[in-house]
Amino acid sequence: MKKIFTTSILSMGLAMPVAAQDAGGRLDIVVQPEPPSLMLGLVQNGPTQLVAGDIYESLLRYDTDLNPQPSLAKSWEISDDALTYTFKLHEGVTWHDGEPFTAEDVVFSVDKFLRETHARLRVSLAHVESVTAPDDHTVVFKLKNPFGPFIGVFEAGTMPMVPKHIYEGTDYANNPANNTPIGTGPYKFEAWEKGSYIHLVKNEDYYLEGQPYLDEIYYRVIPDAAARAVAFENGEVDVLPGGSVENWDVQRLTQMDGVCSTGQGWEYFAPHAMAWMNNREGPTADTRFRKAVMYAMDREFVKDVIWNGFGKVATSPVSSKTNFYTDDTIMYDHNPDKARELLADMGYDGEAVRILPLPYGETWQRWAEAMKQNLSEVGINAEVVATDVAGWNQKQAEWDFDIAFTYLYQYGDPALGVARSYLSTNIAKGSPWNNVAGYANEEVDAMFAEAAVAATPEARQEIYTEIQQTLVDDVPVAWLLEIEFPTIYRCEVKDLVTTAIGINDGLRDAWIEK
Amino acid sequence: MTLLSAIFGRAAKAAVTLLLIVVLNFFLIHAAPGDPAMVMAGEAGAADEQFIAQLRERFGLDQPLYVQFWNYVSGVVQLDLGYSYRQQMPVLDLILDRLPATLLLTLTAFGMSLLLGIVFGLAAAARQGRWGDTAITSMALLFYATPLFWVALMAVVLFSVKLGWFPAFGYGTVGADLSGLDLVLDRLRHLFLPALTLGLFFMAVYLRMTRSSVLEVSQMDFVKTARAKGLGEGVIRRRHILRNALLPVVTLAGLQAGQLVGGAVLTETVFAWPGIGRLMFESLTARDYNTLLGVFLVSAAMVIAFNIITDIVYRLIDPRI
Amino acid sequence: MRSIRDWPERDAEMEPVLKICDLAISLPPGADRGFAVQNIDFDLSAGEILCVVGESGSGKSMTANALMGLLPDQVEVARGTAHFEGRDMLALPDHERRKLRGDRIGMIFQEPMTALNPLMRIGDQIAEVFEAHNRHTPSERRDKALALIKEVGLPDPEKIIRAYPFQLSGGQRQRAMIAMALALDPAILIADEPTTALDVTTQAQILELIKTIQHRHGMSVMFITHDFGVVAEIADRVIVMRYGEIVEQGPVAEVLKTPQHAYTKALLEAIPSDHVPSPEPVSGPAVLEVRNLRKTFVTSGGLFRPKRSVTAIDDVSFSIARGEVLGIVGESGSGKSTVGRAIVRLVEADSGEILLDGQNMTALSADELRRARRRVQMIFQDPYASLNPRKTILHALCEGPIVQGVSRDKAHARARELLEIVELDAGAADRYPHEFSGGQRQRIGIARALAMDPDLIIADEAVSALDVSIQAQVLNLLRDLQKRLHLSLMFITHDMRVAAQLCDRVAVMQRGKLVEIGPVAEVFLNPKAEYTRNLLAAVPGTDWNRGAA
Amino acid sequence: MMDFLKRFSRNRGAVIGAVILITVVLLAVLAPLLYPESPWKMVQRPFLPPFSVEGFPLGTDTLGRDVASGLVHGARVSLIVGLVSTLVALLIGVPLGAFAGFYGGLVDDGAMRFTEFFQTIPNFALAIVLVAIMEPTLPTITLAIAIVSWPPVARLVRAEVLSLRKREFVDAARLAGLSNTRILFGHILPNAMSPIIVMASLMVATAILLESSLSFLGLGDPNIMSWGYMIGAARTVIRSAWWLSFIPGVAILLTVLALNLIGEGLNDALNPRLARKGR
Repeated sequence: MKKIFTTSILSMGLAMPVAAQDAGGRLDIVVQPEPPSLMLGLVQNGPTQLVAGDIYESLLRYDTDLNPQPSLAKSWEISDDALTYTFKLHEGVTWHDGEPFTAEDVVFSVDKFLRETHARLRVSLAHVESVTAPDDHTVVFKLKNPFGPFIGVFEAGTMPMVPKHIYEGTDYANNPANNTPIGTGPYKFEAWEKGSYIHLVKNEDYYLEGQPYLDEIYYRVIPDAAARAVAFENGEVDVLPGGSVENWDVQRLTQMDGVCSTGQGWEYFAPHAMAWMNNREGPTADTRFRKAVMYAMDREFVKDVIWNGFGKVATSPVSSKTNFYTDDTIMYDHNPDKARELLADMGYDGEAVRILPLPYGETWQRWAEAMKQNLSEVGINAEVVATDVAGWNQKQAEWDFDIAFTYLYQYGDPALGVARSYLSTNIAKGSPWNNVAGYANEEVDAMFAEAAVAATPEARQEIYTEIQQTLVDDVPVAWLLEIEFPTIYRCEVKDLVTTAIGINDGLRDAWIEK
Repeated sequence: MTLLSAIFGRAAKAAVTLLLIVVLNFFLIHAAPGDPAMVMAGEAGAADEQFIAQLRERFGLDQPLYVQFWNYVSGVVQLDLGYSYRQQMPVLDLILDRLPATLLLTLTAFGMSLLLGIVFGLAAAARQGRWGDTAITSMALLFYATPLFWVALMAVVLFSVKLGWFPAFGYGTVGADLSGLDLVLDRLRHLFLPALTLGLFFMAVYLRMTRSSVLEVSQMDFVKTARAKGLGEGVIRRRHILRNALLPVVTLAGLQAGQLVGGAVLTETVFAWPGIGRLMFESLTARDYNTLLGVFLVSAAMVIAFNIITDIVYRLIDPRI
Repeated sequence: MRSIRDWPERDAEMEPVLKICDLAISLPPGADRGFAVQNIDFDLSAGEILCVVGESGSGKSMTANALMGLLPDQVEVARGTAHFEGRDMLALPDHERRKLRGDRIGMIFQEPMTALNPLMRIGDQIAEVFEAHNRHTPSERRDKALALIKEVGLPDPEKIIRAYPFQLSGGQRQRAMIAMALALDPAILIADEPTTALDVTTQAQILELIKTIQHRHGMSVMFITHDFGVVAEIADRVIVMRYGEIVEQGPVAEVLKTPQHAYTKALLEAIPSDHVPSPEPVSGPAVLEVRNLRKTFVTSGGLFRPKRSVTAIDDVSFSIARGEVLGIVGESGSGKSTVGRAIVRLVEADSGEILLDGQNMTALSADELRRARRRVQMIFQDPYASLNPRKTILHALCEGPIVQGVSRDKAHARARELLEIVELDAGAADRYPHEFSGGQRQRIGIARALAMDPDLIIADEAVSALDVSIQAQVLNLLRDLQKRLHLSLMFITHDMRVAAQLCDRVAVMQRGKLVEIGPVAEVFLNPKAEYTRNLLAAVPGTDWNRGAA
Repeated sequence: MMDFLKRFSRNRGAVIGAVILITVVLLAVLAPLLYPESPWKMVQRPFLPPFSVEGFPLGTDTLGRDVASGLVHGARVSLIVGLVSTLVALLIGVPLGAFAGFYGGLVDDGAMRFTEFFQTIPNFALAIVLVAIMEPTLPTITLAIAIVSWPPVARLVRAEVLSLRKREFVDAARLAGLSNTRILFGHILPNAMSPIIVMASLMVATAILLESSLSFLGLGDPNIMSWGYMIGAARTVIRSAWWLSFIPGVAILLTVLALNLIGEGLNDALNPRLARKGR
């Protein structure tokens, strides 16, 4: 099976409303919190990618159904044995400093730079045998074994292209160029007024004719959520990326005249809110207790009141937006009586349970409060632990919790975003992003291993369905909500979200209607 | 004991105090749970132990605490406040970047509260016991009793959202490319609400102090002497009462400097004011040790500077010292 | 010094400059009486010095303040007139009265330390008078101020004019005040106890200055004082006030010589006379012996203030025999109080020996000292500060003995006994200090000292803060007790006349040195040191008093 | 005592303050009777405005919790934090100031350097760091507030002791052979009590403000309903439900106001000499 995509087909597909886009204008977008750095190769957190997504690019993008689209690669080919990935690069692409972008840059970025700096990509690169550049505009990845999710890693946040001529042979982390990031993206870094705003301007030499459309973008740093809402109301900012205002404001703001919103642009990440339950010790080590927790929680209430109706109650470790989801599992509804029964059955003695909330704003705080109240109503003695970001990470990494809120990205494929949380091989102190709950099930381990390298999507689906059924019955973690972060913007802004990564993918296509 | 040598003496003492602050804060901050590597790993959304270990090594956190301490202190002594790995720049640059905003805010709030406090305090004292006095002192009490952040929120709702008179936040109109008078006006418009919020409490403090101080000084013998000379009440109040009454107000103002700088943390957060108060709070959450220590050092230096300034003012007013 | 009899006769029929009729000043409700003063009628003639005498609370200052329009809030003139230059001052609107103040009527006050604005230069404060009345240009004002400074006898006028009050001594400040009052050559000068806070020699100089100036300018002076010595020194006519009313007025010679009113008589009798008794010398073993005592105070003004040192006690030696009263006299800063405090080790002497019955007090350890403290007790100056306001009198009298090991019951019994001895009601024991008057408190202070059954009592200005009639009572009590209980007493005072009344021997101190010591009659009648002579000469009213004795 | 009450009640503001404070205290004490249910319980639709639904006079918050219940339970927290932190601050500040003032010399120098040191660190910033380090719970918050509040106490006590120790009754006590500690605690400190009491009443007020500020920044104890928490939690909905921040704000304002008025009343009643000047 050979898959060939060409630029011409796709760009036609994307530019559907052939109506001429208006060029020019300025966009003010909230970024929260202020990113620590804009060097996407070194830092991949949300705020960094939001801004740096305009500066850096990768080989591909993904549409909202997670189908690959051209970006720096204008076409690509996957061999029938699924071991060789060949990318043809756009010609005439230059870095922001004028140097040409070539296949050598790709090899350097993937094999040298990101291998050293990018923890998440490193997992996928483990399947890669070699990366080579037969000519200036061709890159070839050779895999050790078939790896289904591999086509999904060519996204800017996962595999950003960094300039070889600047970074080769330097101490990446301390390269002074990190402060003036240089990529190939549609916008160039102009200025960063720390604590206030980041200013990007149009890349006049961008390789797509006529693009980008905007003259400049200001990413505005406004630390207080209420102030961010006010800023949008006052017209100071035009775009509120998902999660930048509290949910209570979302409804109010979207009801304003001339304000549009979209839930799209999160399909790739598919943020999945859940609560680790410590499988090692305490009451949460007992499956009956964990089930009781599931029944005690009123997740519909949380969705309706705390999330203002956005999102969907999670029923499985896999998001319904991600490939290979199944709804053929046990369903936990809000059933306090059942929870009490389970507790009585296990002989719960009232041992205190510590809930570690996610320190990312009021919504999460309220959520923890609601959970505590839900649990206490079925007789669980719960208390909320106060903590900040550092403490939250530390406590998770040190397994110092009973129940800990978190949300994880799915990265389009269970092998990338789901398996990591349940593999017993992934139990290790010191990181908040592995199997923190401490769930260990050899069968599940084996199934995940099998599913990642299974040849066909159908085969994978079968295994993943079984995995989901097993996990939902074992409830190693409490799945809470498939979060939807609506992006709020003024309606005259068009084509703001065109991919599964949303505005984090850069505003290449966005324009303002005059 | 000239002014200069006095200032020099204060500065020498201040240096010792600052060093102690560095020491105390260094250990305090390192006692907090989590470290910057943890935070960055957490933010990255994915991290293995290797990644965190790399970060720790990069930040120098893999070294024993006493080595880190020694490195930091020996740097500080040479005015090198270290490097913020999180913000990817030297702490000193980072702080110098943010300092003007804080200085502008605190000095404006300070000046405004002092001026208004004294003016209203005088007015209240002049109307002692009458309704004007009651009105002013009640107002002061109200400001004194209101939480700062609450005032901030209400001020934003009223002045910014409802009336649209002043911007709700920020340091200036972003990207407006203003210069000259326009820039100053723009800055002032942005400054108004935060400075008001921060200043109201202190205004109340100075008002009450001025009032009681004026009433006390008014009872003093030399005021009677001034009356016996046949001076008019206005002259007496201006020349004899005011200056003497200001002394305790100035002393108090110096003592309150620490609170003023501390209050900036809240104000800057609510109003998105890019100063060091906010930087402090952000670096605390991020466990950006060097930056946090640097901010503490600089804000303590600010407090000391405030104290020295009030000292100088005191000396200028009072020939006895 | 000239005696009153040498003063030229004045024309009694002279037109009064100021005529006060039926003046009454009301106090706010809740005060201990309804009127500060009432039924006040008197004239102030041109060119005379009229003394208004009375004890504290007699309303003498209130009268002066009413004239000036400087009454405190809520205190008001209830009725009466004060005619001055053809107008009733009390009926004038505020701004008219303001014009009179400083211009036609000048005033000086008691406390030179506080009566000047501490933040303004002397010259400016003087020039301000001209400014207040719109006279002269600024540079003329300065010249005038200079001239005034010269006239009141301040040294180095160019320097003084730029000086701040804190750089001047008390006497100099009072001179500066006088310069201000004189600036516009007023018709009347009101002086409210202007010398009370000053040392006796300074007082003499200021009195002299006021007389000279009065003479030169032909002003009328209303001089308020509590001291009949000062009256004798300066007055032409006297008004005696009590409880807000005038009890007697007349030419000074008449009032002093043949007082009509009982109160005046009582007051005059209460004054310790200069009659120096010649008590039997007390011999016997020394209860206290002080040898070569030295103490230097060093003010370490901090890092950048230069060290200043003041020698408070400079090689002082003396002894007190059992049953003897030794007076220590001197002006403020002479070190007399420091000697007292050094003996009880409230101040640590630098060197020297203090032998109490042969035991060296300076060599005691802290613990030994605490036990030995019983043996020397003090009576303090300020009746308001010397008793803990939060403790009952009983507690004040018993705490010491109990700490020293006396049983509670015994101490209580003794306390009640002592209260009787100092002529207080035994019921006083359970009350708090603020329920007592100054004189009563001083009695309590004496009882407290006696309660410890000490070998020596040091009385540090024990009667200085009291009104003259109370002072007399307390002095009598002390004398009685001393005789009755055969007390050894070291009596520290600035008042030569008081010392003369009580002491067997007197020591005179000046700037830390003991300049003279001897039997009281010898020192006072035959002073050897020049300083002692000056001191004695400066005592106001000496001539009159000696004549009276 | 009667005398004191008479003087206190002559100050109209102080009486108003006392009435407010007594009301707050009563509400706090009676909270379990008035609202036996947990204030965290979600009882009604969220965002009910005040007086819109029977039984919820102050409406409900973002999760449908009863605001009135939160207010009453929050009063307990605010008062406890205020009182306990003031007490702790007094326990640090009074002895330190007393020893500094009484012994002078090196003790004084050391103690005052120490105090100045704490006054040099911006107090709110220090409180934030302390709470962050110790993790926010009621005791740690209280302790942090105490740690940043004691320096003024130490200064005040020192100044009082400095002036009192020169009084003659102290000399008299010394001559009676009393030990230093007995003089300090038996004679000097009792006389310094009234300014300390006045200051303490104001410190309680300041502590309540500090607690609410910390809560506002998210540094409150998440298991305890406090006024600062209520404002902080309502801040994000200030546009759609202003009353949620307004009501607890007013509660803080009134309580702090009451404490200030009482402080002034105490000042007048305990220092009658100053009162005449002040009023």
